[in-house]
Amino acid sequence: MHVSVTTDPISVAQLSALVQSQVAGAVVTFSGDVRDNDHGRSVASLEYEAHPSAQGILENVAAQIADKFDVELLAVAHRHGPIAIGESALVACVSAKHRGAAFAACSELVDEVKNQIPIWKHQVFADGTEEWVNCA
Amino acid sequence: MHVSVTTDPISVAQLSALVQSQVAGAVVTFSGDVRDNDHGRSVASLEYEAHPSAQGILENVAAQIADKFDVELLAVAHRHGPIAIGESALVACVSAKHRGAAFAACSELVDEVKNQIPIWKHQVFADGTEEWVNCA
Amino acid sequence: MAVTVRLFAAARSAAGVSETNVEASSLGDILQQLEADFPKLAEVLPKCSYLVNETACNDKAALVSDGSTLDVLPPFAGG
Amino acid sequence: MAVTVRLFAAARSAAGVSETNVEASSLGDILQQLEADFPKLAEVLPKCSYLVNETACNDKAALVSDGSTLDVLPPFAGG
Repeated sequence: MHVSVTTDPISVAQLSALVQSQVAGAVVTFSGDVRDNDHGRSVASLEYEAHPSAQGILENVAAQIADKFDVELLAVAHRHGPIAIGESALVACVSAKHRGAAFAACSELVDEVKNQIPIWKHQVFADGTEEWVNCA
Repeated sequence: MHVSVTTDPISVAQLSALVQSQVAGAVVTFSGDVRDNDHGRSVASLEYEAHPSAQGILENVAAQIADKFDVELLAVAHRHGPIAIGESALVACVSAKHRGAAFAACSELVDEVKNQIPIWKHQVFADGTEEWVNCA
Repeated sequence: MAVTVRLFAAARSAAGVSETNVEASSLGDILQQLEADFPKLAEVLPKCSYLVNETACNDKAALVSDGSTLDVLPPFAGG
Repeated sequence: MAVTVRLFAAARSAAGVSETNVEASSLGDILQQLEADFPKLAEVLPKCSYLVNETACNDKAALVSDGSTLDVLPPFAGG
Protein backbone atom coordinates (compact mmCIF):
# COMPACT_ATOMS: atom_id res chain seq x y z
CA MET A 1 0.00 0.00 0.00
CA HIS A 2 1.55 3.26 -1.15
CA VAL A 3 0.37 6.44 0.62
CA SER A 4 1.95 9.85 0.24
CA VAL A 5 1.34 13.50 0.98
CA THR A 6 3.90 15.29 -1.12
CA THR A 7 4.83 18.55 -2.82
CA ASP A 8 6.14 16.60 -5.82
CA PRO A 9 3.99 16.15 -8.93
CA ILE A 10 1.76 13.06 -8.76
CA SER A 11 0.19 11.11 -11.61
CA VAL A 12 -2.01 8.16 -12.42
CA ALA A 13 0.83 6.72 -14.50
CA GLN A 14 3.14 6.67 -11.50
CA LEU A 15 0.65 5.34 -8.95
CA SER A 16 -1.13 2.82 -11.18
CA ALA A 17 2.21 1.09 -11.74
CA LEU A 18 2.24 0.41 -7.99
CA VAL A 19 -1.06 -1.51 -8.03
CA GLN A 20 -0.33 -3.85 -10.94
CA SER A 21 -0.85 -7.50 -10.05
CA GLN A 22 -1.21 -10.58 -12.21
CA VAL A 23 -4.05 -11.84 -10.05
CA ALA A 24 -6.01 -8.57 -10.22
CA GLY A 25 -8.32 -8.33 -13.21
CA ALA A 26 -9.50 -4.77 -12.58
CA VAL A 27 -7.69 -1.50 -12.00
CA VAL A 28 -9.67 1.68 -11.28
CA THR A 29 -7.95 5.05 -10.99
CA PHE A 30 -9.07 8.52 -10.00
CA SER A 31 -7.31 11.79 -10.67
CA GLY A 32 -8.61 15.01 -9.20
CA ASP A 33 -7.13 17.73 -11.36
CA VAL A 34 -6.84 21.45 -10.74
CA ARG A 35 -9.49 23.19 -12.84
CA ASP A 36 -9.30 26.56 -14.52
CA ASN A 37 -12.76 27.41 -13.21
CA ASP A 38 -14.78 27.08 -10.02
CA HIS A 39 -18.46 27.94 -9.71
CA GLY A 40 -18.20 29.83 -12.98
CA ARG A 41 -15.22 31.95 -11.95
CA SER A 42 -11.88 31.76 -13.75
CA VAL A 43 -9.09 30.40 -11.54
CA ALA A 44 -5.62 31.89 -12.09
CA SER A 45 -3.62 29.92 -9.54
CA LEU A 46 -4.06 27.56 -6.67
CA GLU A 47 -2.20 26.28 -3.67
CA TYR A 48 -2.87 23.49 -1.17
CA GLU A 49 -1.72 23.61 2.45
CA ALA A 50 -1.33 20.40 4.46
CA HIS A 51 -1.45 19.99 8.23
CA PRO A 52 1.52 17.95 9.58
CA SER A 53 -0.90 15.12 10.45
CA ALA A 54 -2.06 14.72 6.83
CA GLN A 55 0.27 11.81 6.00
CA GLY A 56 -0.83 9.80 9.04
CA ILE A 57 -4.51 10.47 8.41
CA LEU A 58 -4.18 9.46 4.75
CA GLU A 59 -2.53 6.21 5.89
CA ASN A 60 -5.48 5.53 8.21
CA VAL A 61 -8.03 6.21 5.49
CA ALA A 62 -6.19 3.91 3.05
CA ALA A 63 -6.04 1.14 5.66
CA GLN A 64 -9.78 1.47 6.37
CA ILE A 65 -10.59 1.08 2.67
CA ALA A 66 -8.20 -1.85 2.23
CA ASP A 67 -9.88 -3.58 5.18
CA LYS A 68 -13.42 -2.91 3.99
CA PHE A 69 -13.14 -3.99 0.35
CA ASP A 70 -11.74 -7.06 -1.37
CA VAL A 71 -8.87 -5.26 -3.07
CA GLU A 72 -5.42 -6.45 -4.08
CA LEU A 73 -3.35 -3.26 -3.98
CA LEU A 74 -4.05 0.37 -3.29
CA ALA A 75 -2.08 3.58 -3.84
CA VAL A 76 -3.09 7.12 -2.98
CA ALA A 77 -1.26 10.44 -3.07
CA HIS A 78 -2.26 14.00 -2.24
CA ARG A 79 -0.10 16.83 -3.45
CA HIS A 80 0.26 20.16 -1.64
CA GLY A 81 1.98 23.45 -2.33
CA PRO A 82 1.28 25.35 -5.57
CA ILE A 83 -0.24 23.22 -8.34
CA ALA A 84 -0.59 24.31 -11.96
CA ILE A 85 -3.95 24.17 -13.77
CA GLY A 86 -4.45 20.71 -15.22
CA GLU A 87 -2.11 18.96 -12.79
CA SER A 88 -3.32 16.38 -10.29
CA ALA A 89 -4.00 17.26 -6.65
CA LEU A 90 -5.26 13.80 -5.64
CA VAL A 91 -4.60 10.43 -7.28
CA ALA A 92 -6.07 7.13 -6.11
CA CYS A 93 -5.50 3.71 -7.72
CA VAL A 94 -7.04 0.39 -6.69
CA SER A 95 -6.62 -3.08 -8.13
CA ALA A 96 -8.95 -5.97 -7.35
CA LYS A 97 -9.94 -9.34 -8.73
CA HIS A 98 -13.35 -7.97 -9.68
CA ARG A 99 -14.38 -4.60 -11.03
CA GLY A 100 -17.21 -4.00 -8.56
CA ALA A 101 -14.80 -3.98 -5.62
CA ALA A 102 -12.30 -1.85 -7.53
CA PHE A 103 -14.86 0.83 -8.41
CA ALA A 104 -16.45 0.86 -4.93
CA ALA A 105 -13.12 0.99 -3.10
CA CYS A 106 -11.66 3.73 -5.30
CA SER A 107 -14.79 5.86 -5.08
CA GLU A 108 -15.08 5.53 -1.29
CA LEU A 109 -11.34 6.10 -0.88
CA VAL A 110 -11.65 9.43 -2.68
CA ASP A 111 -14.74 10.41 -0.66
CA GLU A 112 -13.05 9.60 2.65
CA VAL A 113 -9.84 11.39 1.70
CA LYS A 114 -11.88 14.49 0.90
CA ASN A 115 -13.75 14.21 4.21
CA GLN A 116 -10.87 13.39 6.49
CA ILE A 117 -7.59 14.77 5.19
CA PRO A 118 -6.51 18.03 6.86
CA ILE A 119 -5.61 19.86 3.68
CA TRP A 120 -6.79 23.29 2.58
CA LYS A 121 -7.14 24.86 -0.83
CA HIS A 122 -6.44 28.49 -1.60
CA GLN A 123 -7.60 29.85 -4.95
CA VAL A 124 -6.65 33.10 -6.66
CA PHE A 125 -9.13 34.14 -9.33
CA ALA A 126 -8.40 35.87 -12.62
CA ASP A 127 -9.96 39.07 -11.22
CA GLY A 128 -7.37 39.14 -8.41
CA THR A 129 -9.72 38.07 -5.61
CA GLU A 130 -8.87 35.00 -3.60
CA GLU A 131 -10.50 32.52 -1.24
CA TRP A 132 -9.90 29.61 1.07
CA VAL A 133 -12.26 26.97 -0.33
CA ASN A 134 -15.10 25.90 2.03
CA CYS A 135 -14.31 28.85 4.31
CA ALA A 136 -15.69 31.81 2.37
CA MET B 1 -15.30 10.61 -27.99
CA HIS B 2 -12.76 7.94 -28.85
CA VAL B 3 -14.10 4.39 -29.38
CA SER B 4 -12.11 1.49 -30.76
CA VAL B 5 -12.21 -2.26 -31.16
CA THR B 6 -8.68 -3.17 -32.08
CA THR B 7 -6.07 -5.93 -32.13
CA ASP B 8 -3.40 -3.41 -31.06
CA PRO B 9 -2.34 -3.13 -27.41
CA ILE B 10 -4.46 -0.67 -25.42
CA SER B 11 -3.60 1.18 -22.23
CA VAL B 12 -4.92 3.62 -19.67
CA ALA B 13 -1.97 5.90 -20.44
CA GLN B 14 -2.98 6.14 -24.08
CA LEU B 15 -6.72 6.58 -23.55
CA SER B 16 -6.61 8.85 -20.51
CA ALA B 17 -4.60 11.35 -22.58
CA LEU B 18 -7.66 11.59 -24.85
CA VAL B 19 -10.01 12.70 -22.04
CA GLN B 20 -7.85 15.45 -20.55
CA SER B 21 -9.67 18.75 -20.28
CA GLN B 22 -8.91 21.89 -18.34
CA VAL B 23 -12.54 22.22 -17.30
CA ALA B 24 -12.81 18.64 -16.03
CA GLY B 25 -11.75 18.21 -12.43
CA ALA B 26 -12.13 14.44 -12.27
CA VAL B 27 -10.78 11.62 -14.41
CA VAL B 28 -11.76 8.01 -13.67
CA THR B 29 -10.23 5.12 -15.57
CA PHE B 30 -10.83 1.38 -15.70
CA SER B 31 -8.56 -1.29 -17.02
CA GLY B 32 -9.73 -4.87 -17.30
CA ASP B 33 -6.57 -6.94 -17.43
CA VAL B 34 -6.05 -10.54 -18.46
CA ARG B 35 -5.56 -12.62 -15.31
CA ASP B 36 -3.36 -15.66 -14.82
CA ASN B 37 -6.21 -17.44 -13.03
CA ASP B 38 -9.96 -17.91 -13.42
CA HIS B 39 -12.16 -19.62 -10.83
CA GLY B 40 -9.03 -21.02 -9.24
CA ARG B 41 -7.60 -22.48 -12.45
CA SER B 42 -4.30 -21.37 -13.90
CA VAL B 43 -4.71 -19.65 -17.29
CA ALA B 44 -1.91 -20.23 -19.82
CA SER B 45 -3.19 -18.15 -22.72
CA LEU B 46 -6.21 -16.27 -23.86
CA GLU B 47 -7.76 -14.94 -27.03
CA TYR B 48 -10.72 -12.67 -27.71
CA GLU B 49 -12.84 -12.91 -30.85
CA ALA B 50 -14.91 -9.93 -32.02
CA HIS B 51 -18.01 -9.96 -34.20
CA PRO B 52 -17.81 -7.47 -37.11
CA SER B 53 -20.52 -5.37 -35.42
CA ALA B 54 -18.48 -4.86 -32.23
CA GLN B 55 -17.13 -1.43 -33.19
CA GLY B 56 -20.60 -0.06 -33.98
CA ILE B 57 -22.09 -1.48 -30.81
CA LEU B 58 -19.28 -0.04 -28.71
CA GLU B 59 -19.96 3.35 -30.32
CA ASN B 60 -23.64 3.08 -29.37
CA VAL B 61 -22.84 2.14 -25.78
CA ALA B 62 -20.40 5.04 -25.44
CA ALA B 63 -22.98 7.47 -26.85
CA GLN B 64 -25.64 6.23 -24.40
CA ILE B 65 -23.31 6.83 -21.46
CA ALA B 66 -22.25 10.25 -22.72
CA ASP B 67 -25.94 11.20 -23.02
CA LYS B 68 -26.91 9.88 -19.61
CA PHE B 69 -24.15 11.40 -17.46
CA ASP B 70 -22.70 14.87 -17.17
CA VAL B 71 -19.29 13.98 -18.58
CA GLU B 72 -16.76 16.03 -20.50
CA LEU B 73 -14.90 13.42 -22.54
CA LEU B 74 -15.01 9.67 -22.82
CA ALA B 75 -12.70 7.09 -24.38
CA VAL B 76 -13.16 3.33 -24.53
CA ALA B 77 -11.26 0.55 -26.28
CA HIS B 78 -11.68 -3.23 -26.41
CA ARG B 79 -8.84 -5.34 -27.68
CA HIS B 80 -9.27 -8.67 -29.48
CA GLY B 81 -7.00 -11.39 -30.76
CA PRO B 82 -4.44 -13.01 -28.45
CA ILE B 83 -3.67 -11.01 -25.29
CA ALA B 84 -0.79 -11.76 -22.93
CA ILE B 85 -1.36 -12.20 -19.18
CA GLY B 86 -1.33 -8.80 -17.49
CA GLU B 87 -2.25 -6.83 -20.62
CA SER B 88 -5.48 -4.88 -20.91
CA ALA B 89 -8.52 -6.28 -22.70
CA LEU B 90 -10.82 -3.34 -21.96
CA VAL B 91 -9.92 0.25 -21.08
CA ALA B 92 -12.45 2.99 -20.28
CA CYS B 93 -11.65 6.60 -19.34
CA VAL B 94 -14.11 9.34 -18.40
CA SER B 95 -13.53 12.96 -17.45
CA ALA B 96 -16.15 15.13 -15.78
CA LYS B 97 -16.44 18.32 -13.78
CA HIS B 98 -17.35 16.30 -10.69
CA ARG B 99 -16.13 12.97 -9.43
CA GLY B 100 -19.58 11.47 -8.82
CA ALA B 101 -20.46 11.67 -12.51
CA ALA B 102 -17.02 10.40 -13.54
CA PHE B 103 -17.22 7.31 -11.29
CA ALA B 104 -20.84 6.54 -12.20
CA ALA B 105 -20.29 6.98 -15.93
CA CYS B 106 -17.11 4.90 -16.03
CA SER B 107 -18.63 2.09 -13.97
CA GLU B 108 -21.82 1.94 -16.04
CA LEU B 109 -19.83 2.19 -19.27
CA VAL B 110 -17.85 -0.92 -18.30
CA ASP B 111 -21.00 -2.78 -17.24
CA GLU B 112 -22.77 -1.98 -20.50
CA VAL B 113 -19.76 -2.87 -22.65
CA LYS B 114 -19.63 -6.25 -20.92
CA ASN B 115 -23.36 -6.76 -21.44
CA GLN B 116 -23.64 -5.56 -25.00
CA ILE B 117 -20.41 -6.00 -26.93
CA PRO B 118 -20.35 -9.09 -29.18
CA ILE B 119 -16.93 -10.31 -28.14
CA TRP B 120 -15.97 -13.78 -26.96
CA LYS B 121 -13.17 -15.01 -24.76
CA HIS B 122 -11.33 -18.28 -25.25
CA GLN B 123 -9.10 -19.50 -22.44
CA VAL B 124 -6.47 -22.22 -22.51
CA PHE B 125 -5.61 -23.51 -19.05
CA ALA B 126 -2.22 -24.68 -17.77
CA ASP B 127 -3.51 -28.28 -17.80
CA GLY B 128 -4.17 -28.05 -21.55
CA THR B 129 -7.96 -27.86 -21.33
CA GLU B 130 -9.75 -24.91 -22.88
CA GLU B 131 -13.08 -23.14 -22.78
CA TRP B 132 -15.19 -20.45 -24.34
CA VAL B 133 -16.06 -18.29 -21.33
CA ASN B 134 -19.80 -18.15 -20.45
CA CYS B 135 -20.45 -21.07 -22.81
CA ALA B 136 -19.08 -24.05 -20.90
CA MET C 1 -34.57 -20.71 -49.27
CA ALA C 2 -30.76 -20.67 -49.25
CA VAL C 3 -29.36 -19.03 -46.14
CA THR C 4 -25.69 -18.37 -45.35
CA VAL C 5 -24.92 -19.18 -41.73
CA ARG C 6 -21.89 -17.65 -40.00
CA LEU C 7 -20.75 -19.38 -36.81
CA PHE C 8 -18.73 -17.54 -34.16
CA ALA C 9 -16.63 -18.55 -31.16
CA ALA C 10 -18.03 -21.61 -29.34
CA ALA C 11 -20.50 -22.25 -32.18
CA ARG C 12 -17.68 -22.34 -34.73
CA SER C 13 -15.64 -24.61 -32.47
CA ALA C 14 -18.57 -27.00 -32.06
CA ALA C 15 -19.36 -27.11 -35.78
CA GLY C 16 -15.77 -27.14 -36.93
CA VAL C 17 -16.59 -24.63 -39.67
CA SER C 18 -17.07 -20.86 -39.63
CA GLU C 19 -19.63 -20.72 -42.41
CA THR C 20 -22.18 -23.08 -43.92
CA ASN C 21 -25.28 -22.97 -46.10
CA VAL C 22 -28.72 -24.17 -45.10
CA GLU C 23 -31.99 -24.64 -47.01
CA ALA C 24 -34.84 -23.60 -44.73
CA SER C 25 -37.48 -20.90 -44.41
CA SER C 26 -37.81 -20.05 -40.69
CA LEU C 27 -35.22 -19.44 -38.00
CA GLY C 28 -36.38 -22.57 -36.19
CA ASP C 29 -36.01 -24.65 -39.36
CA ILE C 30 -32.52 -23.31 -39.92
CA LEU C 31 -31.46 -24.23 -36.39
CA GLN C 32 -32.90 -27.74 -36.76
CA GLN C 33 -31.00 -28.16 -39.99
CA LEU C 34 -27.78 -26.89 -38.37
CA GLU C 35 -28.13 -29.42 -35.54
CA ALA C 36 -28.68 -32.17 -38.07
CA ASP C 37 -25.58 -31.16 -40.03
CA PHE C 38 -23.41 -30.54 -36.94
CA PRO C 39 -24.63 -32.60 -33.96
CA LYS C 40 -22.21 -30.91 -31.54
CA LEU C 41 -24.06 -27.62 -32.07
CA ALA C 42 -26.97 -29.03 -30.04
CA GLU C 43 -25.23 -28.02 -26.82
CA VAL C 44 -24.42 -24.50 -27.94
CA LEU C 45 -27.43 -23.30 -29.94
CA PRO C 46 -29.84 -23.08 -26.97
CA LYS C 47 -27.51 -20.45 -25.45
CA CYS C 48 -27.09 -18.41 -28.63
CA SER C 49 -28.69 -15.26 -29.97
CA TYR C 50 -29.11 -14.57 -33.67
CA LEU C 51 -28.72 -11.86 -36.26
CA VAL C 52 -30.55 -12.07 -39.58
CA ASN C 53 -28.91 -9.70 -42.04
CA GLU C 54 -27.25 -7.95 -39.09
CA THR C 55 -30.49 -7.38 -37.16
CA ALA C 56 -31.33 -9.22 -33.95
CA CYS C 57 -33.89 -12.01 -34.52
CA ASN C 58 -34.68 -14.51 -31.82
CA ASP C 59 -38.21 -15.55 -32.85
CA LYS C 60 -37.99 -19.15 -34.05
CA ALA C 61 -41.09 -18.67 -36.21
CA ALA C 62 -39.58 -15.71 -38.07
CA LEU C 63 -39.30 -16.32 -41.79
CA VAL C 64 -35.88 -15.80 -43.34
CA SER C 65 -35.77 -14.69 -46.96
CA ASP C 66 -33.69 -16.31 -49.66
CA GLY C 67 -30.10 -15.09 -49.74
CA SER C 68 -30.11 -13.95 -46.11
CA THR C 69 -27.17 -14.24 -43.74
CA LEU C 70 -27.74 -15.68 -40.28
CA ASP C 71 -25.11 -15.01 -37.59
CA VAL C 72 -24.99 -17.43 -34.65
CA LEU C 73 -23.76 -15.58 -31.53
CA PRO C 74 -22.84 -17.54 -28.39
CA PRO C 75 -23.09 -15.70 -25.02
CA PHE C 76 -20.81 -12.66 -25.01
CA ALA C 77 -17.77 -12.58 -22.76
CA GLY C 78 -16.11 -9.25 -23.44
CA GLY C 79 -14.26 -7.18 -20.92
CA MET D 1 -1.82 28.46 31.57
CA ALA D 2 0.37 29.25 28.56
CA VAL D 3 -0.84 27.60 25.37
CA THR D 4 0.83 27.70 21.97
CA VAL D 5 -1.74 28.23 19.20
CA ARG D 6 -0.96 27.20 15.63
CA LEU D 7 -3.18 28.77 12.97
CA PHE D 8 -3.65 27.13 9.57
CA ALA D 9 -4.98 28.23 6.18
CA ALA D 10 -7.93 30.68 6.48
CA ALA D 11 -7.30 31.08 10.22
CA ARG D 12 -3.69 32.07 9.61
CA SER D 13 -4.79 34.46 6.85
CA ALA D 14 -7.36 36.10 9.14
CA ALA D 15 -4.94 36.46 12.07
CA GLY D 16 -1.96 37.42 9.96
CA VAL D 17 0.28 35.10 12.01
CA SER D 18 0.81 31.35 11.96
CA GLU D 19 1.54 30.99 15.66
CA THR D 20 0.69 32.86 18.86
CA ASN D 21 0.63 32.32 22.61
CA VAL D 22 -2.45 32.61 24.81
CA GLU D 23 -2.97 32.55 28.59
CA ALA D 24 -6.17 30.65 29.31
CA SER D 25 -7.36 27.40 30.86
CA SER D 26 -10.24 26.06 28.74
CA LEU D 27 -10.69 25.72 25.01
CA GLY D 28 -13.51 28.29 25.15
CA ASP D 29 -11.31 30.75 27.01
CA ILE D 30 -8.51 30.31 24.47
CA LEU D 31 -10.85 31.02 21.58
CA GLN D 32 -12.23 34.15 23.29
CA GLN D 33 -8.68 35.36 23.84
CA LEU D 34 -7.78 34.65 20.20
CA GLU D 35 -10.76 36.69 18.99
CA ALA D 36 -9.76 39.52 21.30
CA ASP D 37 -6.18 39.48 19.97
CA PHE D 38 -7.19 39.00 16.30
CA PRO D 39 -10.69 40.38 15.64
CA LYS D 40 -10.78 38.99 12.07
CA LEU D 41 -10.71 35.44 13.49
CA ALA D 42 -14.31 35.93 14.68
CA GLU D 43 -15.59 34.96 11.22
CA VAL D 44 -13.42 31.87 10.91
CA LEU D 45 -13.32 30.28 14.37
CA PRO D 46 -17.00 29.17 14.41
CA LYS D 47 -16.23 26.98 11.36
CA CYS D 48 -13.04 25.46 12.78
CA SER D 49 -12.20 22.20 14.52
CA TYR D 50 -9.39 21.89 17.05
CA LEU D 51 -6.53 19.65 18.05
CA VAL D 52 -5.06 19.83 21.53
CA ASN D 53 -1.65 18.19 21.51
CA GLU D 54 -2.56 16.53 18.20
CA THR D 55 -5.83 15.02 19.50
CA ALA D 56 -9.25 16.24 18.38
CA CYS D 57 -10.91 18.41 21.02
CA ASN D 58 -14.06 20.34 20.24
CA ASP D 59 -15.58 20.69 23.75
CA LYS D 60 -15.33 24.36 24.70
CA ALA D 61 -15.35 23.46 28.40
CA ALA D 62 -12.33 21.17 28.05
CA LEU D 63 -9.42 22.26 30.20
CA VAL D 64 -6.08 22.70 28.43
CA SER D 65 -2.96 22.08 30.45
CA ASP D 66 0.00 24.43 30.64
CA GLY D 67 2.42 24.05 27.76
CA SER D 68 -0.14 22.52 25.41
CA THR D 69 -0.33 23.18 21.69
CA LEU D 70 -3.71 24.03 20.15
CA ASP D 71 -4.11 23.64 16.36
CA VAL D 72 -6.88 25.68 14.71
CA LEU D 73 -8.17 23.81 11.66
CA PRO D 74 -10.55 25.53 9.22
CA PRO D 75 -12.89 23.31 7.16
CA PHE D 76 -10.87 20.88 5.04
CA ALA D 77 -10.83 21.23 1.26
CA GLY D 78 -8.56 18.48 0.01
CA GLY D 79 -8.98 16.58 -3.23
